[in-house]
Amino acid sequence: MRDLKDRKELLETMMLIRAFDEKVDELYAEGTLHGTAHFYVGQEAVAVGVMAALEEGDVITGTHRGHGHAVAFGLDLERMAAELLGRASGYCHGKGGSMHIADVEAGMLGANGIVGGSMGIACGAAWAFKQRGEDHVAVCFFGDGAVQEGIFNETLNLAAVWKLPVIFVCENNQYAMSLSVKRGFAHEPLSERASGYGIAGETVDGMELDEVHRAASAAVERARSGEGPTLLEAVTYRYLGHSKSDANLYRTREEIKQWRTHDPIQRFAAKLEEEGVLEKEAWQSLNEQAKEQIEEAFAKADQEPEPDPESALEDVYA
Amino acid sequence: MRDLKDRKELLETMMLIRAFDEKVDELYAEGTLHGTAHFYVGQEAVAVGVMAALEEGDVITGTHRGHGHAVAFGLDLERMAAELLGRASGYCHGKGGSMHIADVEAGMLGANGIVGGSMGIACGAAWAFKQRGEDHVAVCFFGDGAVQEGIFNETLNLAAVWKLPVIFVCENNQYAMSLSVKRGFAHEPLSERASGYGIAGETVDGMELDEVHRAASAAVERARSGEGPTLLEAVTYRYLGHSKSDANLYRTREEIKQWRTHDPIQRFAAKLEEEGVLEKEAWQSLNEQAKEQIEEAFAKADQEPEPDPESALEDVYA
Amino acid sequence: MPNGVPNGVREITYREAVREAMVEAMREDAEVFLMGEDVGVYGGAFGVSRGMVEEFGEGRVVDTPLAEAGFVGLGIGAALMGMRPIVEIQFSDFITHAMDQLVNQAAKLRYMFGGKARVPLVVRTPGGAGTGAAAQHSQSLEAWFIHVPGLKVVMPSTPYDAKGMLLAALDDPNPVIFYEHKLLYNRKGDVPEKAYRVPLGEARVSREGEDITLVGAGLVHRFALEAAEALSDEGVEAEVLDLRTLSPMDHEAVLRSVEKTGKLVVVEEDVKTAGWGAEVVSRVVESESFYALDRAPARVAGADTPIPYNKNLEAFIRPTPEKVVEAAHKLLDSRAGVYA
Amino acid sequence: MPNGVPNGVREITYREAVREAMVEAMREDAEVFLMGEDVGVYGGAFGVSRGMVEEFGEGRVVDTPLAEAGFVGLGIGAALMGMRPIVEIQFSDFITHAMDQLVNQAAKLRYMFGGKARVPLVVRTPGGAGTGAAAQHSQSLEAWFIHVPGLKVVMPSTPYDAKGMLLAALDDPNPVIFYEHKLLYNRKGDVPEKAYRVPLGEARVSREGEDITLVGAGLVHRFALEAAEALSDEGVEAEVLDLRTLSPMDHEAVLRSVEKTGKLVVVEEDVKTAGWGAEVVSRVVESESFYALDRAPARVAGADTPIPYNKNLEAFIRPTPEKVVEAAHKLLDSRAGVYA
Ligand SMILES: Cc1ncc(C[n+]2csc(CCOP(=O)(O)OP(=O)(O)O)c2C)c(N)n1
Ligand SMILES: Cc1ncc(C[n+]2csc(CCOP(=O)(O)OP(=O)(O)O)c2C)c(N)n1
Ligand SMILES: [Mg+2]
Ligand SMILES: [Mg+2]
Repeated sequence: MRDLKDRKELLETMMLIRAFDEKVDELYAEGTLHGTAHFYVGQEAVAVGVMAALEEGDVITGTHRGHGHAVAFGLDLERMAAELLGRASGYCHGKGGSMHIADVEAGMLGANGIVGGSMGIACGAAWAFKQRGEDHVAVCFFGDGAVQEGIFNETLNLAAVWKLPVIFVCENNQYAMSLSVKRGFAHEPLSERASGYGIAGETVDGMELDEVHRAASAAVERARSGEGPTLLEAVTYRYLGHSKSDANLYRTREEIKQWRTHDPIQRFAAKLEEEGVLEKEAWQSLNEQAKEQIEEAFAKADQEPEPDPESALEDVYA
Repeated sequence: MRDLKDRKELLETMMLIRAFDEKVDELYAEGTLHGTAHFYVGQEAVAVGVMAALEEGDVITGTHRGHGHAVAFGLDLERMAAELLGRASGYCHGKGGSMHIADVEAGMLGANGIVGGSMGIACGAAWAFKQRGEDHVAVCFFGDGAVQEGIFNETLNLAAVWKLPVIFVCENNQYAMSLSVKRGFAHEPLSERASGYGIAGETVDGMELDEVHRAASAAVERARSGEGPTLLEAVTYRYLGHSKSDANLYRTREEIKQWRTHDPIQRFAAKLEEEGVLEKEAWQSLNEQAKEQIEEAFAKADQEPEPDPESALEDVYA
Repeated sequence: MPNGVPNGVREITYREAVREAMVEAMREDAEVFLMGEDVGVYGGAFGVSRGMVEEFGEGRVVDTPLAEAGFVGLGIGAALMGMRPIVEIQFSDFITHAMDQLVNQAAKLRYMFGGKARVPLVVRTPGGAGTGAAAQHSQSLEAWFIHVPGLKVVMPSTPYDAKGMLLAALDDPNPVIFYEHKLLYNRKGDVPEKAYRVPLGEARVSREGEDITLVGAGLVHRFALEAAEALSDEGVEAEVLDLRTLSPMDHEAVLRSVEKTGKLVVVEEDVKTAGWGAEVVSRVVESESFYALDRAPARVAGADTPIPYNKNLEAFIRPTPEKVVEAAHKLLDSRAGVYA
Repeated sequence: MPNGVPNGVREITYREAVREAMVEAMREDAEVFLMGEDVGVYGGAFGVSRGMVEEFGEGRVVDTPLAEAGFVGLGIGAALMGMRPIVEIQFSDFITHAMDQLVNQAAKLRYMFGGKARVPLVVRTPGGAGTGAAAQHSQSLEAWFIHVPGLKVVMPSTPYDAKGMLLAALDDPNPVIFYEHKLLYNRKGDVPEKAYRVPLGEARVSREGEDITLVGAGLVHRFALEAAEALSDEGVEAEVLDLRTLSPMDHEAVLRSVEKTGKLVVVEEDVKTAGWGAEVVSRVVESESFYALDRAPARVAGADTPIPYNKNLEAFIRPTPEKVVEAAHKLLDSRAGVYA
């Protein structure tokens, strides 16, 4: 698990996430990658802000838009890159690809290609903590779209009734594919669903890392002290298309531009400058470093061998 | 559809429902009926109060505990009895039994053996009304247990977003089988879930017919005028076991006794006496009449022939 | 002829054929509507409904929230009321969310209600692998639904059948699961402009031959055809059947062919164990045609694994024309048995 | 011997055997827990867990809200963390709600994660008809799950196997769907008191014979045995196999028997089309054993209909021992074919 106690680390991690997904976008554009991927660009403050509230032993579940969660958690960049390239050294030995990167042993319980698909899994991890008397927490990331799915209701209710140490982090990035939150819901903020379950709920500016961190810390604190789950809504935005193939017909350029003015990385960098943590303009060189790290990860991964085709028949059963 | 404009009718209908299910209980006890059934005894004011707010052309969906909804809607008692007895003249020609009584043409879209199973169906009927520009409404009955299911979330959200003319009537009878509402939820009243969907919500005393009727009328009015769905919670109680086989280990005799003191039939009868609609003690003779009607329905149904076994192969496809 | 096309037949893609069927049905009948995730301005995940919301509006080409059980249920209710909903499940893998609605409701309402209900619902969904989308976006689960009486299951392999069978499905008073294949969407074929119906439940002999019967459906029916060409170069003339409808299954057509060739290879994309091919094989060997078989029949199917991400791994576990040829060779080379 | 039972073997019911396995596992391992609707003080809809909450408390015998997808998902997560959850689905029909969790999550996590995860989840569920509970409470849907690589599917027919296989399922690092049958719960049989394991994936020859092979599983395996007795009275000695595990399927055991008898009847309770019997038949005829068959094989299965409520209707469409005998007669009377 990534150690995020340092404020510069937080910024660097956001930069890594962005550089990673911008690289992936580029690789799709040039036809190097197959399958599909979903980019976290714009939402970096959510994963990093939440992760900063966690401690060794805590676990997370991700989504189809999962690279950000994985990088924030501290997964190895080269093994992530290798997985996207379908290599044997990838996290899933090339079997999972973008939507299934996981490091179960470390506590990253997997991205998930099914919207809402990991909500039960996160509750199960929280159940295990509770049953074993451990004071760890499980964080479940999901999008606004998942709030529309049945399992949202089932798992929030279970977690509420059993006071499970789970934090439901809804990344409200304004769209579920082409469906805007305006068209997908008749009521906002989404965190107001929480009261109906008898749990805590809060909506925060998901472009503001410190806000996310503060709210997540409070939620983690509640969970650790046996007060049960929280529904934490982080209002954010995805800059890029839903997935590698998206003509963005359902939103305007202006809207995207407008949101980009609230960029979580720039905001946080500016803040660190103000705080004196960062020297003026230093963030640009940090950004270059992040990009280099990503380039290196992909370059190294690209040297790795393809898996043996016959390995496709393995790992069905333990 | 039953015409329930008259207050005496309302009382008589509640009595019919009770007599029907007490008869069914008796038939199970003596081993005449097979399969299973769920009794509506205690909840009569809900079905009848809601039905009184409807008009010809409106539709309803029922539940596994569906005899009350069917009787309130005005289904033929003999054909209902025949269905329970598995006869060819039953509503489903003996194929459905207790949990599947329906009269689709009349607008009773079926009891349902799956908890929450008819919530989508009710939305679909409401969708048809809306699309066709008809000002009818669909009423969806379900229990507190269904509120825990995924489809509750999905359908309430769909209905809210599309402002469908559907009324979600949650019969909170305190238990989902053996699970009390106290153990099944961390927050009450259940109607407070409504606000999270951006729809109207109200909780009423489900043992008080006029209360149910008033709230249902308001909901129907909203639905007809394009204001969308309502979540109406009727707080009620089932006097008998969950189904024919239930040792009632999860609740006390005292609790049952206590609830029986709020009996919806006795309350409403007393009210009608006060109002002068009913002469003193007249309710007892009405009750006798109801029982006789039920006896007669079952006696006649019992004369009906069994279906031809080969008919089991029919009606799979239209 | 409109656009000067002879007999109104043009070459269009499978995608366009599906769309054309929907558009024609919606123009004809105001009770037909399309509902699903991103079917509106996005045009559907695979572009099938592109342009439709512009013609029919948001009331009839309906973007739904993510609520597969909810909106399939809604479709069932609307169908029960006499409407003709087309519900799209964005990837067939997500049909797992709607199993109760499809299996316990759509398929059974009519029967449970003693025949006094109809559920004319069409569920369209793209199935199949080959796109590198990995295990949760690549499945072929159609065998589940042929195990559910009350449902019909169709899986057309050509643009012509796609259009004609979708229109037939919309006429059908029963719930129909309509399987499309992502890798077929760009395939082209001759399709009449006017509306026409291809009856459900009838297989098609797509190639005649005397030596061996290859039965396929959907994308892999094309693999069977390709294999047949390769075999023909070796002097083996395969008869190829396109099942088209998996339920009700036209096993009579299979029996007729097997009676002639005495040899059967079923080609299916789904996981081999308990796939629909097992039903084809079983219906053949349970019938009198068993005695016409002079070789053990064979299935060429997906491996008994989830679908892996890596291209080569994915190719390794999927059926291919080459694997069909190989199976045919193996079968032809094995000892013959002729009943006394 | 405890309670003076010779060798610690007593006659107990299938229900008690299932409970005993759970109790013994929970005593042995604090990481085992039982979760489901009404499994606590109610004792489960069929009384299987009666008395357990009293011993283990509400933290380990857990009444759940109605949330089949949610609590199956929770079981998966707990299993991923190394716990050993037993999740009960109250009627197997409601497994339709948990299909995504079982198929897209439990079955595939390990594979998708490149082998670096285990999901030792046991899902217990009562299946089958014969109780007058009609179409939504009577299904036998186990064939779906054998079509899903990554899941194991077991369906024991005796109290002995029920206990031994449930303990084996709990040892297994993979997700196992454990099918019980409502009409088996009261059946009695000899069961050792001590814990023991019956390995998954091994069929059992429950009756030896030379003339015809009957393959069954679960409740209807008993129909096969009864049919065998009736046939024996006529001088026909049937060999009866109890598959016990449907996935992985022990087809080798079936092949061995068919090689001997040359005749195969599969007895299954589920809907015939695309039931698990089709897979049994297919594995036999695809193998060398095809040439050992001297008659077309047959399946005795449920009709291709939902389950009706009325007793006689229900009986009409279900398999019975009589229908097995009839199928055997028909098969034996049909023309023989022996390969040259
Ligand atoms: C059950 C299910 N339905 C549909 C999809 C297809 N799909 C993938 S992502 C997505 C939108 C999800 O929106 P949201 O939850 O807001 O996450 P975001 O993509 O915005 O991060 C859709 C419709 C899916 N993967 N799973
Ligand atoms: C999906 C599903 N899960 C479980 C059941 C079994 N079951 C039938 S009724 C019931 C309790 C339902 O409680 P509630 O919704 O409150 O209705 P009530 O019985 O109290 O009228 C249960 C668990 C079912 N029929 N369907
Ligand atoms: Mg979103
Ligand atoms: Mg209740």
